Amino acid sequence: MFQKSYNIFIKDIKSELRTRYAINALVMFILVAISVILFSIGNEKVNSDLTAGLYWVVIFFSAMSGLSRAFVAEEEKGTNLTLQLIASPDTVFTGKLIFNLILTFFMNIVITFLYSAFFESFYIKNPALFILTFVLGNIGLAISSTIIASIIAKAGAKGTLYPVLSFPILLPLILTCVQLTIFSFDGTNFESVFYELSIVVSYNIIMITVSYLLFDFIWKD
Amino acid sequence: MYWKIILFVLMTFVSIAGIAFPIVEKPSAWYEFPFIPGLEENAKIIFFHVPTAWLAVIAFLMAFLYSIKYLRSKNINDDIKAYVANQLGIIFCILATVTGAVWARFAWGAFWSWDPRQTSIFALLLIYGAWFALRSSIESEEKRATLSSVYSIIAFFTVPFFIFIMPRIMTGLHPGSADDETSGPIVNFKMNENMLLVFFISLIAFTILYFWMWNLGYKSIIYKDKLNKKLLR
Amino acid sequence: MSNYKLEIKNLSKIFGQRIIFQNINYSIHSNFVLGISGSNGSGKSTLVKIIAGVLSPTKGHVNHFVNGEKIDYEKLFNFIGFVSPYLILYEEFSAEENLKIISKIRGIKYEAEYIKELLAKMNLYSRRKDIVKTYSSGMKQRLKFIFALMHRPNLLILDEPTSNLDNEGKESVYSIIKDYSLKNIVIIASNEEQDLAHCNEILFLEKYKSQ
Amino acid sequence: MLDFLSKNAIYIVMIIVLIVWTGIFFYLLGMDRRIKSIEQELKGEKNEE
Repeated sequence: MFQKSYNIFIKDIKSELRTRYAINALVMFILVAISVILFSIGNEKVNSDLTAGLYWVVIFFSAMSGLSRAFVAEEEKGTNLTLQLIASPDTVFTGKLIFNLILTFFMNIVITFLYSAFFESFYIKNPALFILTFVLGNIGLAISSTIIASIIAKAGAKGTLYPVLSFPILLPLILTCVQLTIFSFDGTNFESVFYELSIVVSYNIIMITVSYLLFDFIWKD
Repeated sequence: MYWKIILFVLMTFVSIAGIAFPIVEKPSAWYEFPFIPGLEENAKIIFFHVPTAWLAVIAFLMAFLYSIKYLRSKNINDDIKAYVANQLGIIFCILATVTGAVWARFAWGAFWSWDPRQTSIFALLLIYGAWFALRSSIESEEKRATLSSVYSIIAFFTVPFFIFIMPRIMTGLHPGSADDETSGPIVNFKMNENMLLVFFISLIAFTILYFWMWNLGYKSIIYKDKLNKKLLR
Repeated sequence: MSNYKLEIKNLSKIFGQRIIFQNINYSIHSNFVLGISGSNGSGKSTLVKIIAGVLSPTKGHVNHFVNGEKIDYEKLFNFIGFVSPYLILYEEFSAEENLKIISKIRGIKYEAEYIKELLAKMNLYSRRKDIVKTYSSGMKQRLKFIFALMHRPNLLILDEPTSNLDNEGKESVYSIIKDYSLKNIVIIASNEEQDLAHCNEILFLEKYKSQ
Repeated sequence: MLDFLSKNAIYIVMIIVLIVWTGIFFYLLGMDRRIKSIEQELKGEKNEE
């Protein structure tokens, strides 16, 4: 089962490298978004709370511009039926989820590097907490955006609809992650953020369960 | 038929009691409400504002249940029921937001201050908005029903998180949330029995009203579809 | 010899308030060619999609049995070969890459000899390394037959199999149908007299419009 | 009576709310009737078939 999903992922990567639709545009999007923020800040000194917020804003919008690709490409090329005929829904979802996970991590590592280079207040006092937040947050982001992407791939007005549908679903995750990022800037220890971490973990578990349960209905026309 | 009369009587009573019963320092007669510091006459909003918020949540729950039912039965009527529930839900959600904001202008000094309750109802409003946006972008009836059902279910599972995280992130101004961690829709500020009674009657009356409206709404759509089908033949 | 059985029970499909077909009951065994015929828009494609398990019916069931055992919906796709005009393969890859990727995703071995044979039969062997995007519609159609046959399915579903094909192509399709139906089930959805001539029995969808 | 009402404006609000509620109630009642009659009609046609 996992082997097959991995092969779907490999197929997507190959196809992506051959056509280069998403990657180029995504990297440019990140650069543009961060420079817009830098221009609007000017010489102001930004406090760490605002930096954490802006960091996740850029992550959210980059995800919204890139992560719908996995399913929308399949729909645009008309290869949906082919995939339906060669793999079970769970396999397809896992394959697409791996693709989005890799893309999210790649994207957010780039964003994090750019942020630590350009923002003075992006100074992490508790790196372990930051990395944990980063990993858990990215997993949650990838799960939710994959299932929403599979919905909007079947609807019209895909580009605009994607952030609209994803935002309410991602809001609890993003709010908690902003909070955790602020804590990691402040150097809070692990015991006092246990509550927030457990929220993120349970969000991920609930979302992945719901996604696997519901994907059958979306995928079967 | 009886319940329509009951609804009329209850709602009339709530309107009279909720508006006209006086608020006094030390309530003695059965029709007097207690004085709540910081709220004063504003406290009467509870009889009209809280039920609208309650109905927004009930509608959301109903839409969730009928979405599950639709996915199981593939009966288009279940989707219509969920649709009408959401229609009423968004109306009551807007009413709750607006009445709350107007009240907050005088109780807290600003229309909007990102109180946990305000943020939660805003998120609910966003979900409703997204749901209707999704629906309007799909042409095929069956696909529309399936995808909006799926979205309804996913959205339903995110809502509990708001209840848990909001109080940690923001300090609450909303009555009933000052010192309780869960900040659920529980009313624990100091009401006496009369007030509580009127409040619950109000909840019951609004709930009956909601079910009536929902019933009329979905029946009208189902019959319209049936007539269309007859004309097509 | 595989013993495959297809059972259609009370099958109905309704789009909104429009009835596509109602109460189809059918049961067929291996060594059988079933034709499905009906005017344009009568739901031929809808029916074959439901049989292939990629579309869900409004009411009723389609059950597949191999050697008397029911096949799970999760595993069904490996028993079915499907050809249709609206099926599109990955156009940014070459024919050979497509077939390799597909066999990997299916989780089966890439049978080089067998596929070479199929490519030769379908007249595509010399162009196997070209990107599918550059193919003509007839060549794409022939490639779909290889896609449908490469995993040796027990149930071959052909939706308008001879569209876009020249006479030579048609002949090879008919020979495939003949060979394949000896051991397996073949379903042909078409309106062409020539196609339907190869069927043991024909199902007219018009009959199932309303009671 | 009039004197009392003009001193306690809240009762005027109450009366207005009551009138509005009565209006809404009877509108809904009428709607309910109309839909029931359509329901009857649809059922009747089915029997004729």
